[in-house]
Amino acid sequence: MARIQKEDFDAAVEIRRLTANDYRVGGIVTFIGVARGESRGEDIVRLEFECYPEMAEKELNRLEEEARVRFDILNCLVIHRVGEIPAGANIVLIVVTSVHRAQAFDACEWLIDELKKRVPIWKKEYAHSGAWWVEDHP
Amino acid sequence: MARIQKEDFDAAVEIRRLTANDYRVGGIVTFIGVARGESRGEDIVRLEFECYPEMAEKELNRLEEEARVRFDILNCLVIHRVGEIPAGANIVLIVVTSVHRAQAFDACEWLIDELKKRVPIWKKEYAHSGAWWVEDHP
Amino acid sequence: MARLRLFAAVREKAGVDALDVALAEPLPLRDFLTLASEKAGVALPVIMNNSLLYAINGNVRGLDSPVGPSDEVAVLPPMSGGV
Amino acid sequence: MARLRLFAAVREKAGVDALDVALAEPLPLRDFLTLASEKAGVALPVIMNNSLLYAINGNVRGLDSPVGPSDEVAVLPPMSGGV
Repeated sequence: MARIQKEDFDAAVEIRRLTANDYRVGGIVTFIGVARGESRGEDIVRLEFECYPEMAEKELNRLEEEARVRFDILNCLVIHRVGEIPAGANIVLIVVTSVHRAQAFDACEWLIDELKKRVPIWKKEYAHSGAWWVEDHP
Repeated sequence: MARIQKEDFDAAVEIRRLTANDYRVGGIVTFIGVARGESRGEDIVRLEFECYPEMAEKELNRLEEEARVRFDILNCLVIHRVGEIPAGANIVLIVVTSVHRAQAFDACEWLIDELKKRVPIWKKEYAHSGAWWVEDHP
Repeated sequence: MARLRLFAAVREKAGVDALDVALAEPLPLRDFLTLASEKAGVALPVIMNNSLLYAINGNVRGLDSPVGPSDEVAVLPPMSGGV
Repeated sequence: MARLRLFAAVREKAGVDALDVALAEPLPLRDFLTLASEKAGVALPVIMNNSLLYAINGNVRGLDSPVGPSDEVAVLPPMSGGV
């Protein structure tokens, strides 16, 4: 069940929740996106994430479902933060569990790639010299 | 700095340690290997990992160094537990940090693949019907 | 009332985040955007250009899709979540 | 003294985990293993077969490599760490 939230997440807690009592799990692949303190050669002080809430949460849940169908995984979870995020803080967490590891790696990378393309969330970078919305997909 | 240890690890603590004060970090990819409760159609009660300690720690450190050279990553860490590990418990933790995510995924998957081939650690599975050393590379 | 919602860079350029538009009957999205831009006093290219996507009731749709009198239209600049 | 160390399945089959072998001079690993198997009363195929790797002082080496009087030889069954 995907979540969009202002608060930070605790990766260890989410991993425990996703794997609890599932003795089939052999591998857990996690991706954490972190607010970089540098962009385009400038120091970034903070980021701001804006989303289209109704659609973003729906799209994240669709992505989870699609990943469960496309890959041989046991479960997956996506959490994306919105609002102000200082440099160095967490932005996004993706956790994928599987019996064997290769499919978990593939699914986790697919999830973050698709999230960037399909989920209506936007990033604004605040530097000392000004602020701008990011419109490319690095 | 790779570690071999009996104790469990806390992924969140290790991630924090590896990323602390490095504002270049944009992506963190983590792999956690967990003791599966099932193997060859039998319930597995616990695992036992034996290693050649002097060589295993040296090989793990070599793997970390090689990953830093082969991939465009910022840092990486491997922790492998030895001794008795009950079903459902953690076995191995790999954390890779990078500016951009693709290289972190590649390095993390490479590290676990190479670890299985090159690091002198052996797994014994304990089922109700008996116990056996595992000699294949799933 | 049909509703137009704007986000991120487009929201800032337009100076408005939502606008209600009364529709007597369904209109193609293209025409709905023209009508809305006039009503909001926003230059049409701000809300209709090649870099934008559109959603009707949360589903991405093309400019020929119909907008009904109680639909929600969202203008989506290039997405940049994730990292 | 040169030292032989056995691990995992091989250790259990041989019933011994380490053995000291006095060497007057360097021997090829192949001959060292033959000598050690006799000394330990372990059938040679238990410690020398195609599925095994060998390390001399922690580095993987072939059967023709020399073993010196104070080297450590390790017999490595197929590795299975990681998951």
